[in-house]
Amino acid sequence: MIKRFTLMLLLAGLGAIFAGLIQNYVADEELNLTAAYYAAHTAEDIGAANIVTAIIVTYRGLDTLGEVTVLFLTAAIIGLVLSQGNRQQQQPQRKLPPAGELLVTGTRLLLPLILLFGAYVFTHGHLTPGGGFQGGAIIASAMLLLLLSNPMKRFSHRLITVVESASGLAFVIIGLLGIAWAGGFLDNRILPIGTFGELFSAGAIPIIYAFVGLKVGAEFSSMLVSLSETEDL
Amino acid sequence: MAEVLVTLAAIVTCMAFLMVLWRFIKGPSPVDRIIAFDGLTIVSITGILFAALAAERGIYLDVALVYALLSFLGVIVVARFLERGF
Amino acid sequence: MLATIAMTTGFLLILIGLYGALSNRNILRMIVAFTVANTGVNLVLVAVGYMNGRTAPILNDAVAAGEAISRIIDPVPQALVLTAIVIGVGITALMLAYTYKLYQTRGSLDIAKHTELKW
Amino acid sequence: MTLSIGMGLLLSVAMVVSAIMATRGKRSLGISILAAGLASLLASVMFLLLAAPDVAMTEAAIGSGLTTFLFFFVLGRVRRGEHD
Amino acid sequence: MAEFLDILGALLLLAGTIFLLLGGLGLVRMPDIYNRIQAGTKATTLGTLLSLIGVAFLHPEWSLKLLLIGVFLLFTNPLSSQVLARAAHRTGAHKSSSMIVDHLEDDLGEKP
Repeated sequence: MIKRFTLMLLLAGLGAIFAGLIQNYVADEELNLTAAYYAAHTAEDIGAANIVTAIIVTYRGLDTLGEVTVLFLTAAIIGLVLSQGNRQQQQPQRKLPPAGELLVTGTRLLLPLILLFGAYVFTHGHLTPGGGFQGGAIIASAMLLLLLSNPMKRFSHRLITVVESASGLAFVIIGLLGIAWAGGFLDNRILPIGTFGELFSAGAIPIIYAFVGLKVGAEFSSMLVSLSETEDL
Repeated sequence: MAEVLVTLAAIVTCMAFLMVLWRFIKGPSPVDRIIAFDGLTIVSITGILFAALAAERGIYLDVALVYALLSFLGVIVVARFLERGF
Repeated sequence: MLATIAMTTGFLLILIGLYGALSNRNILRMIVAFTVANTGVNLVLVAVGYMNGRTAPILNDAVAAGEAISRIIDPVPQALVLTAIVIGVGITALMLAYTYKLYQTRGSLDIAKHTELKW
Repeated sequence: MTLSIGMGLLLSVAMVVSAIMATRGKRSLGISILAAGLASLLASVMFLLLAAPDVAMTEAAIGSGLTTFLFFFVLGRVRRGEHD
Repeated sequence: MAEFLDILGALLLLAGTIFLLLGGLGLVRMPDIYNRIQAGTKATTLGTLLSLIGVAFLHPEWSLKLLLIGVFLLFTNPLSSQVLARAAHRTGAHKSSSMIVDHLEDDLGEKP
């Protein structure tokens, strides 16, 4: 009872602070200095139509590297936590209700479509909304669909690990090439910027985002796989 | 003329959204709620169309593409959970 | 106006999520409440970057590169939230993995049953 | 302009309702998870109204399948341990 | 001519949203789970397709993406509703009195 009362008091205090914040909020009329710099210079410096992509990949590329590292650590810890109880005891296979024929056939039809759409999203990240993170999530969704249509499906851990490591390595190497050939780490001008608004433009952004997409997709897939391979209770 | 009709269509969509939301809140059985969830995602696609029309930006439709291709996954997850499929 | 609505919704979601996380005793319910609060935080951050009458920070036929300063909204919060969502999924997956492990070793998800760390 | 404000109000109400459904302790856990997923899907449309298509796409791609599956998977394992 | 196309597109959009409304009404009013699945997926799919065509009339330069959205909807929507109906059948929702014919049970050959 006293606990519930304290909780209510805490939430009421937070609510009062939030109400004050909303009351005093005045929307900006002009862009602030950083945003104005990005808005004015992205098109000629980076060559990317999508300014958010330019910020994530180039202006704040180091943050993206850190984020991908955090995701990698998360996937690794999940694999570690869940594999400890995974002794080699062969239980009799659980009897699962099989997926319907429509789901199996539909998976066969939709899987290439979803993978293709994921590839479209992360290669067009500099032109349309989307990019590596979204594309990676879409590719992991394809894996999820495969897992749903056949729960006993086992993926190759080695393949996922190889894709993840190779794309992470390529991401860092491209970043280091930026130090050698252009202005700094993850500078996209190691390739010609090209015509604004075309697919092969914006320097190295499509390549970097493709590697980020593959890495994120492999990380989410490894999370799904290590969860789904846990022993039954 | 066309603007008036589009506004009317948006109002009708909002009413449909409210109805499906009512079924989501009320629905006696879990299957009812999942049907309402599916219906809400489909109505949301039309909502995205209206957002794109209001902002006059064709690129907003990419989000509708993701919705159309991936929103059925949630329904399939819950359905397979209900029949104890994983 | 739209920014105020979205901000209010975000703050309400944060409050509801905190209430759910602090008042429930089932660990899975607490994680669900955390994801709700996470959505609320993202909503507030995006709403701060919104400006009335402006459009998305993507340059194409509709927004030429020259007039971008007066037409687009602040892109920096969007880049922040984009990464925050992906990290949020990672954190949720990590919490769920620990929950599964806890259930496997202890056989219960009620936090009142786990009293070793209490003092 | 009024169109997007009206849609924003409607989405706001729906999100608050589904968040309350997600955190109330009386309903079954599956319904809570479904309601949380609904809140995240509606938040994606709200992001689009706030002129953030990148964020909306991320939320739609992640909130629809992946999060729901993670929750339901753990819930299924827990449920099977309890009833069988 | 352009004005005529605009009005035609807006009318198609309105018709599509009316189908959405009817789907929502069916979802509220139908007595049985299977009827609700019918109303909640068939009518809304038709309504969304009609409104996609309407928007294509309003903005012809978006046609390709709208066509893709329609194709994806046609692929995914029946799939999800079929899996859902199957799950509803397996969890025993078919015990309502209004159901007379049950072919799935005949095919499976099992008593619930």
